[in-house]
Amino acid sequence: MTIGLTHYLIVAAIMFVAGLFTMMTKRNAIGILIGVELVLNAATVNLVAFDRYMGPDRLDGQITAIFVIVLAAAEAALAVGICINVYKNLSTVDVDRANSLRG
Amino acid sequence: MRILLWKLWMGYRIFGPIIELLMAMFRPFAVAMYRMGGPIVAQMAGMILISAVVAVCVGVWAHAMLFGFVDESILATAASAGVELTGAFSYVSPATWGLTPSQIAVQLQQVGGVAANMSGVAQYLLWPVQFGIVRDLVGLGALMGLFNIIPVYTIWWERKVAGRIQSRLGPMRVGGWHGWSQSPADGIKLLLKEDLIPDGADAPLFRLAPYFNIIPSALAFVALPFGATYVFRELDVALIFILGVLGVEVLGVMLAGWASNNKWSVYGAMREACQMVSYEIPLGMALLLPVVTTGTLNLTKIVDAQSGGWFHWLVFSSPFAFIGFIAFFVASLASCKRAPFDLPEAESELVAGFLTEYSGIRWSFFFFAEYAAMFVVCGLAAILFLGGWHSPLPASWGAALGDAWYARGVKGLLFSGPVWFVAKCVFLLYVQIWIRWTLPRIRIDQVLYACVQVLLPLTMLMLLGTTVWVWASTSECETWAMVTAITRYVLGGIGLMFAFAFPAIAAYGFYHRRAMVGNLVQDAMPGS
Amino acid sequence: MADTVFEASPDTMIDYDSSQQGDLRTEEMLINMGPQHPSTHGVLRVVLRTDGEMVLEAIPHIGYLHRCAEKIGEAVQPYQYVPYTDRMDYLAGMNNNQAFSLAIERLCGIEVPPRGETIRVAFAELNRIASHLVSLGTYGLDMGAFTPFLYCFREREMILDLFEAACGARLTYSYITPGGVHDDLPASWVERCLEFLDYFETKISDYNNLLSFNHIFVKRTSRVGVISIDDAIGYGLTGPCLRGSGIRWDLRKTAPYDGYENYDFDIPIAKPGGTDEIPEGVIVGDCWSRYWVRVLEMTESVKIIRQALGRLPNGDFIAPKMKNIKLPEDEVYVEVENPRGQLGFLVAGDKSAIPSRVKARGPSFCNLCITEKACKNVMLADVPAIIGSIDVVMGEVDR
Amino acid sequence: MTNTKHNLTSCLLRLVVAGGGVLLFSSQAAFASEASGVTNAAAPGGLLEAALFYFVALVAVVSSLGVCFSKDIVRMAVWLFGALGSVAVMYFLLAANFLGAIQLIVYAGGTLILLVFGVMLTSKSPWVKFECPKIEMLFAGIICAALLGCLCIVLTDATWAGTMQVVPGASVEAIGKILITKYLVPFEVAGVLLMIVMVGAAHLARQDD
Repeated sequence: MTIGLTHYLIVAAIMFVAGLFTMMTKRNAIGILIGVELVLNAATVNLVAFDRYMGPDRLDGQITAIFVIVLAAAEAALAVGICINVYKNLSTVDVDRANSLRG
Repeated sequence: MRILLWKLWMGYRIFGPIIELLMAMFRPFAVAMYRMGGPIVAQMAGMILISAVVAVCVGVWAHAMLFGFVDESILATAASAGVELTGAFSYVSPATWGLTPSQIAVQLQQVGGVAANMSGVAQYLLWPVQFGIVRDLVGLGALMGLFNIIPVYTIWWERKVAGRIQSRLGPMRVGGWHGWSQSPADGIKLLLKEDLIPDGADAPLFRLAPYFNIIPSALAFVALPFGATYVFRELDVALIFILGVLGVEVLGVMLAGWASNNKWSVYGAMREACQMVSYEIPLGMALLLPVVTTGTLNLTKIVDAQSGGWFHWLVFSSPFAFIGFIAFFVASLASCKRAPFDLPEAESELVAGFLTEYSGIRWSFFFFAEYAAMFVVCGLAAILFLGGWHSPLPASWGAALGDAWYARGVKGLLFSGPVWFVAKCVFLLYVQIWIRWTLPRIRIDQVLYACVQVLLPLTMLMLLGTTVWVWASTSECETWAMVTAITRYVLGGIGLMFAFAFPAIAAYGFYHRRAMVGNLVQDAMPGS
Repeated sequence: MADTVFEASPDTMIDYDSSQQGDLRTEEMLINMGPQHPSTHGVLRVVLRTDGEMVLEAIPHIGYLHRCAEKIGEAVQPYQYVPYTDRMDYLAGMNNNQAFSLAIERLCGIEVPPRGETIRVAFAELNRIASHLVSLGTYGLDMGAFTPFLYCFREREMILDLFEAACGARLTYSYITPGGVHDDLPASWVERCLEFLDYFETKISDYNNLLSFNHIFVKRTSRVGVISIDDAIGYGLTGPCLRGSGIRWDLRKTAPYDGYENYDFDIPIAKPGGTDEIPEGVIVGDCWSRYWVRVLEMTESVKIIRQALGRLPNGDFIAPKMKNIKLPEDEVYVEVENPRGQLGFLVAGDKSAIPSRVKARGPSFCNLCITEKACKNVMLADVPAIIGSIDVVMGEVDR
Repeated sequence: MTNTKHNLTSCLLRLVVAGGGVLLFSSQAAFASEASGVTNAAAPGGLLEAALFYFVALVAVVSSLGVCFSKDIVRMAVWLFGALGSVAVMYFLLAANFLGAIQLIVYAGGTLILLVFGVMLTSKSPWVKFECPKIEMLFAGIICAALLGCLCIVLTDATWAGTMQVVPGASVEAIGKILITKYLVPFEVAGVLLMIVMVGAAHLARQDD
């Protein structure tokens, strides 16, 4: 019953694939954003798990995870801003309809 | 499955009469108990309440003493046996769940069996207490009890205070003594009310939303210390843990507003989101002041840094902390949705905001969460700025008392103990209630203005100032040490002035209440 | 015409233009405020067209409390109709009684005895105070301040006790009837009333400290819902709403009735912030000005009541033989100054004991018309502030 | 009345479940706290830890699948909350207390609120759905399933070069120190980035004149 590195990696893999699937199939821009968050979280779990099991006393994984969280927050703020702008111009957040650069 | 049910049914057919017989024997007993106890409860409710409170206090005290005794005896046994302990026994704490029972047994064998200086019956009585899981279950029971009792009695107290502020009496009937069981009675009523879900609402989310609200506020109690050893889990990141779980509450409110299928609810949710997300920043900034000063996120250690009496509390440590405390209190009002920041549930604008469609027990969950969160932020303010469980008297005065068990009790009462923490929380709660029943509500643009243009720059400046102050304090310069000492005593003096002025004004008002209210009110108004 | 003192023009109105607000443009939403909403003072229904927190348009819908009050007047005798007037503006029953009674008296040429006239003035002013107290209290409630409401109601209870002592009723008095008042004052009523006035005058400063000069309250109500002089006159506003826009117009001065010309009192009007004790930021015609006019009017009413009680003559309190009087074939229109503005009654007779036509001109009804204009491009929280400052009583709007 | 009873029992049941959740969570928080904490590390490998991990992993997987397959955008956000929360618990299990708390503050209290806020601002009616063509769903499903299969095979077969030794978790002080010594440059860059993002987001959300 020992929980090892692989356990965490498999959970993270499932989360990653789920996020990928969400990004592929959702048409709502915010839905895609949610998928991105899921993927980023899966990556962070990997980082922390490797840090715990493979990098004694170095903390590299945890620090990288902190930066990933920071970036994800920044990305979410910008992406929601973009979504609202898209909505303002097109009255929808369907990504298939946001196909012109003119805005 | 069907076979199982059938077996159960057969079991009932066999044992049912026996159970019913027992019930029939029990029923007159219960009725007789009620007949005997009812009048006593009705007539001596106040006495019963006071003795219950005293009993709870004694119980908690005894529980802590017991755990301490067991811990000490184990440590003493280990020390005499010359064995180094690992894991749960390596430090004294009332709640540890580090080891499985079998591991504990192994360790106990290593140190020479069950605590050698325990004998006879006591040995068997105290034996289960050694197990972390037993302690944890006791601790969890206490935690859940606190989580239930605190909101219920904060609501009762708010109603009493509001009544007095508004020249009326507040609840007086239920339970006898000042309506002390009004809130539990309301709770029972809410439990029994029909649980309405509006047509067209997103039912699963609608049902789920209150839990998003109530569970985080319960989780906050896990890491909130009531005293040096009265903490369920001493986390090294307790401060940001509490901030994080309180932040999750917003999600519950937003889901409640969204799932209700009501436009007023959506307004409440949007306002909540705006307000919370913006006020979390000054709140976090203000929380960083004590962290910068003490250099830890562990709440127990932050309080330990403030021992030494009134003038060593963090709020008096520098002018920046003094102003930062006020900023923190304002931001905490906003984060608890308390007036004047109660926009998400503004009844004169949004009917009831996100609560509009809720009724019954789910509605009361939101209130539980709100009042528990109020207590938590008041506790944070007390811990971070007001010395936590330390009394205004310096603890060194108690050294002369020695270390006997009665001396420990006196010390706990006079110098540092949970009673001081709770007293400070109750005072801060009183201030929150006082503000709520005095001030009008502000508008959403003013809320955001106050956050972005007043509180945020203010707390940033305070953080910067505190950093410089702490950096200067490390320089070991004589003049600077004098400056800090003078600042400490000047600010402490101002605080002391407030501390004496507050009861003085209250007493003045109490003795002159007839003149202030006027003779006409006495004659004309009922109950005066 | 009234002398205008301070000009309130549209360009001083706070500009909530969306470009200034810098807010996100989102979906517009139609939302029903009322008829069951805590701050619409009864059964007013306002349909709001909102964009986020901004209210683009607010359209009041009325009629939920219609009870054919005017038509009933054409079926009963005047003294029987007095109770119906109580139920129009149920917060100012005395003033309604007074308006209808004055119309009947003028139609029939009845002379009210001096004692009756003086009692009428005292009771009308007491009721003005009571009505303004409700207005103040509920306005605080609209702003989220609960406590002033209970303080105001505490004092109002005392006025109601006084009314109860005189006429036996606490809400629908029917005390003032055609010809005078229907009962004399009970023993020691005057002393009780004077005691109350002494007590009440000290309480006004309490309200001011607690609510009027409260920083948050001033911020919430100043520069909000500004009504210019032109608008105020154009929409036919009367009472505190008109005086709140800076127009010195009060029927008790300009067209005195019941001997108001013999009393010494002022007509308070709104002034811009910085003058007297008015806080900075207030401009003439905003919600705070309307509120403040009511506070000042209470002091003036106390003054009038003191004078009235001081000169209370002995003698009859009602003209003799007031029942079954035949109304002449004529019609009159009489207006009095209600707490909410000018309440007018048109009564026409046809030589029978029952009027052939009764028509009321309600101040709340006319004041409510400004809602649509005042609530354009304000924030959601300002709508209760504006409606509360106009102070409508739906019983009188719908009649 | 039956309805009331049913709801009463269901509410109480859920509260009990919630209490159990609190217990579980706090117990694993104790692990982490001890593991990273003051004195000795308790061996993580107990039955309890395993039970907790499987519970949390189940929540994470179910929530992720919920994100994939729910049609309603707000429900997606709720499922995402489940995933984020369970990831936070996993951090606690991995003795990364600080990260767990940060995850709660930044993701659950910030990013998720922002997402739900975005949903509220950009939908005409409460339940907007944009349908994806079935064939695309199929292709995406095939690709993702293949990827998952490959990943699982690789992960289970891989031999890692690391020590595989569990070490005591680091304290917050250690993270703080390494952040302003070894990782000072990325730290500053992240700060600058955040400021740029703040300005950019403000610019994006600005009203067009």
